[in-house]
Amino acid sequence: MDAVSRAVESFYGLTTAWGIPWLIPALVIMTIVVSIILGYISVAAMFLIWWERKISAHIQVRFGPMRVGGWHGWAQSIADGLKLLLKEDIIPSRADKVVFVLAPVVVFAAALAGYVTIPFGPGLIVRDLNIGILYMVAISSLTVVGIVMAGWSSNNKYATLGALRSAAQAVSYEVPLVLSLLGPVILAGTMSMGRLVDAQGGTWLGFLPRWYVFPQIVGFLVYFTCALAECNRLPFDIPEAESELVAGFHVEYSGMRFAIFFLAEYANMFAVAAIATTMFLGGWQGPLTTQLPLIGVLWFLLKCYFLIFVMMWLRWTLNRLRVDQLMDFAWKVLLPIAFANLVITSLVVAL
Amino acid sequence: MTPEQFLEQLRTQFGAALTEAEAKGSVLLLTTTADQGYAVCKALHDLGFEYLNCLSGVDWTTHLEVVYDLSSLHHAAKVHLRVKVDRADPLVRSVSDLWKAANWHERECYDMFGVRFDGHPDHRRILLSEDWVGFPLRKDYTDERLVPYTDYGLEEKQAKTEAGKGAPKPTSAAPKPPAPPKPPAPAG
Amino acid sequence: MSMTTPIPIGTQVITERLGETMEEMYVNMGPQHPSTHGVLRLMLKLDGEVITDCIPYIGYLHRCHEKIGENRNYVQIIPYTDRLDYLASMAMNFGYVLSVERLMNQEVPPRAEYMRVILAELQRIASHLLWLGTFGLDLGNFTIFIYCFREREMVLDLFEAVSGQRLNYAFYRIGGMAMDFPDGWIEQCREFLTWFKPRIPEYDALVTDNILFQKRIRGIGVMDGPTAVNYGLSGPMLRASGINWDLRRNDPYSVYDRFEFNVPVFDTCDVWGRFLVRRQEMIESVKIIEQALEGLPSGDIQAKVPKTIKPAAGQAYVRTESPRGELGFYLVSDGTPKPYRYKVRSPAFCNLSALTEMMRGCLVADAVAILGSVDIVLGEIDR
Amino acid sequence: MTVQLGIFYILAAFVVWAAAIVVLGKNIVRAAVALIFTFCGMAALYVLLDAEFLAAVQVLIYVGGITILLLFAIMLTSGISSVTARVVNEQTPFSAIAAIGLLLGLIYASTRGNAAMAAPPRLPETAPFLGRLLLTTYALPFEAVSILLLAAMVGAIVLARKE
Repeated sequence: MDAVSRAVESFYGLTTAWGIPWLIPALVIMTIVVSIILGYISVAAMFLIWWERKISAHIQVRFGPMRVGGWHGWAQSIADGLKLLLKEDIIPSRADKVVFVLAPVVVFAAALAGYVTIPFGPGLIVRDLNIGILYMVAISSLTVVGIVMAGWSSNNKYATLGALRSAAQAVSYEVPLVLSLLGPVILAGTMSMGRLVDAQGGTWLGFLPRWYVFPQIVGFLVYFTCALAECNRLPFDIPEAESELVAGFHVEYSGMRFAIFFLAEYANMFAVAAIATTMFLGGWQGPLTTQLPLIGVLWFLLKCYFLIFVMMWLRWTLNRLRVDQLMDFAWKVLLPIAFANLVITSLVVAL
Repeated sequence: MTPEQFLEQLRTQFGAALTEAEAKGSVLLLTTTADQGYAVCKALHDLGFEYLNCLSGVDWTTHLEVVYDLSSLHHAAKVHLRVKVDRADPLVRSVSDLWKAANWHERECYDMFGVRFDGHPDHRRILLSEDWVGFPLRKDYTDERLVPYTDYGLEEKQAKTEAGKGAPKPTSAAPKPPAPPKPPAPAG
Repeated sequence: MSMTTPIPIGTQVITERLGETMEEMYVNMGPQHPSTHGVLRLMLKLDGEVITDCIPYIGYLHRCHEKIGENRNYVQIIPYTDRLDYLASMAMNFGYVLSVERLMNQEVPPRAEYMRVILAELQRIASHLLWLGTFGLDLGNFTIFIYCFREREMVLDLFEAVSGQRLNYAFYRIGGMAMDFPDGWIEQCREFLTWFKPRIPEYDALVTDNILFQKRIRGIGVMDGPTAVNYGLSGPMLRASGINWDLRRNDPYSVYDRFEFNVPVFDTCDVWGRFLVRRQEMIESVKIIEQALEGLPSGDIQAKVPKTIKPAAGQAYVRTESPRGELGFYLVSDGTPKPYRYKVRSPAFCNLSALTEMMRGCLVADAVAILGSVDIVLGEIDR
Repeated sequence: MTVQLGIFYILAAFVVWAAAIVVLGKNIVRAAVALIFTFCGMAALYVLLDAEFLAAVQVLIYVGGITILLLFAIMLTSGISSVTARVVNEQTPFSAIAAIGLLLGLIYASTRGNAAMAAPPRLPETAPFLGRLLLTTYALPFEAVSILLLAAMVGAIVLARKE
């Protein structure tokens, strides 16, 4: 992807030649990049919503959206989005207005901010921070703050209960999540996502690609379960357990705010899948990446969408866990496994 | 233990209190008075009838009746106990301590017939709202909203067919049901 | 024996019965709640997530069924019995019609008897399928709901072919049946049976053998044998607490004694046991229907019955095994065409009365599973 | 340099404004939310100082952990939302003295151009650098702190265990 970096250099050179202070072109580049990311994520989220409905339909022996916009109702999520746009935004009377309005913003911002360090392609990374993965995890913990704010401010007993549960769930699943991510970091010796992907190039014994999922299979499974819990996906979707707490924390939201929560959930799902592919499945590594630079992006997206497919698949076959089972599972099962995995990997690396 | 043996045992134990006691097939038909009701139930419970199928009230216009249908999982016998209760002050000792099933059944019997169960843990109406006046299933229950159901068609049709047969018989003497009262002024 | 306890007004009783300090949190589940299967209000007293007390409020769907029954003649009551347990109307008709026949000592031609058993068992499968679907939905498994309804749809088509109705059939008559099977119905029924038999292992893969599902329903809503009998529970609730009691075999009515089928009994005494009982019952019902279809005699389907049915004065309590448990009809006749007293003993009414005891000490998420396992239908509870 | 200074001033103003809300805010939940924004602002300040690792840890630990538990505490004490926090209390004179003292100290340190306050040295990649430092020169305090945390956790569990 040196073509892109060459273009950026020439652009910088041009602007400095005209004597514009370096800030302006930097800002311009940033806005372009952010708009690309924003555009991609909203389109991806829309696609994921449609895709989930189709997958759930075929799992359940039915068709799913077929009519809106021609072939297999591809425009269904756009129609939903428009509908939600036109819906009236109700704020409950005794709700805490400021916090109520701020909650979806925090949730969506957290979901978006995570995309800064995701390497979509060989050179395609917004900012290769050398603390890449730590930044991602820190940002993803912000979504919980948003959920708690939403739950509390809508002044509704059910919403508060939902918010309490989601806070407890997120806190207890964040620890094994971070620990399981340390495995690949130890193997690669770096936290920056770009270099992590480079470290996973090449193959072992000729046929097996050097992805970290093979040495770190335990870490990957622990990560994947915690990721499900982070995005509140079934079987860990206690916060919006429809049958018990009637839609959990976003029960009082309607119209565009509810759409934001909805999009944030899918954006979060994509972010989590992206981290998993970068850390464990070798990001954009794959055959032919040296010859055709663009093929890397394809590999990355294929892996991401496969993981998302597994998430959706789980949602429509498993049932929900109870709150205490969920907590015990996190503290008594996932955490010890994550620690053990960490110890073993560091031993192996040390020897 | 066959129903006859149960019968002998109950007769020896209660004698006159059981106003009626006979075994019809595998069913023991017993009737007793209100104050003996609990004692008979206790005896039946100890005899092995540990399953209370159904507890229902019946309004015989002269008196009320609380009917216990008991059965046993081990013996092939069933009991149909009818306890006569005075209509003015219907009071029976609650059997919810013998069979917990009786708890809700007795509340329904109170709700529908007004029979009060002394010693019932949670003596409230169960189906109707708490402030409901009157006991609907009693025969003399009147409610202005209740338009008596006139058997449209059936009697007239019969009368016509008999008349149609040519034999000029007087139409059946069944009194015409009273015309429905004019709809009441909407309650305030 | 003076009246010891004055009649407290409802609300006053509640405050003093739950009189402890108010720091526990009250959550009202229902009457409009996605998982109360109808208009039932549960007042749960929560201590954190744990339920300390649960008071069910019923009566929202009370239609004075019994008062209407006393103003209708015996044939006119049949369509009303459909509306009792609207998910198992055939079983309700069956129970009512049997009790009137017992009152009149009315004979029923053998072909009608077999038809009754076939339709009642089909209704049991349909009712258990609906239960399994909504039970899975309560626990968060959406797919099992769609699978169960796909099968239930085929049973409803069978019922529609036979009676023209999908829910309230009013198809049984006193002394026989309304109409005979249309031609081709028996083949359609056999097709359904061959389609349905391999479906149960499919559900097992999705639900029964699924560890997450078992973890959710093992060990909650415990009700041991003797207390179950004391509470008057019946049907799957009783057989899941280790009591081997099924009216179709222990107190056989109609022609059930001619079919051999075994009654599933589990002694786990919890929601898991009820799940297994109902799942196994579906398989047994398929066996009964097959035997009944084999032995279906020919002949007329309606015995000679007087134009207006006037049973001699007397009374009868007849109990049958509806999908939810022991359905009893207590009929008192006084010689007129209208019953003098008409009482329905509803299985779900007794099963629900034991809910408080099963709920104590469980979590809110369990409350939904326990209520689902009791399989209540408010139509027959409130009458 | 001016741009960086400009951004610094904006961020500093934002942090001070959010902190003010935390202190002066009536509604306790709104104060908690303002606290979250203060921590985020501080994380941004760390980034300005090229201490990325510290910024990420700040967000992860403070925002993701401590404020969540704070909100947890607020939500679990029922009836908290009706209680409005009393802003002004009797110890105003003492707190005024302490605040002014701190202010003077800061002004003195920044005007005298103390070496530590000047621009920090350009650190290489902070994370590995910190890692090596922690496990070599500062190994002892690192172990001591971890034991302290362990003790605190065990204490919490013992306290929270239901009798």
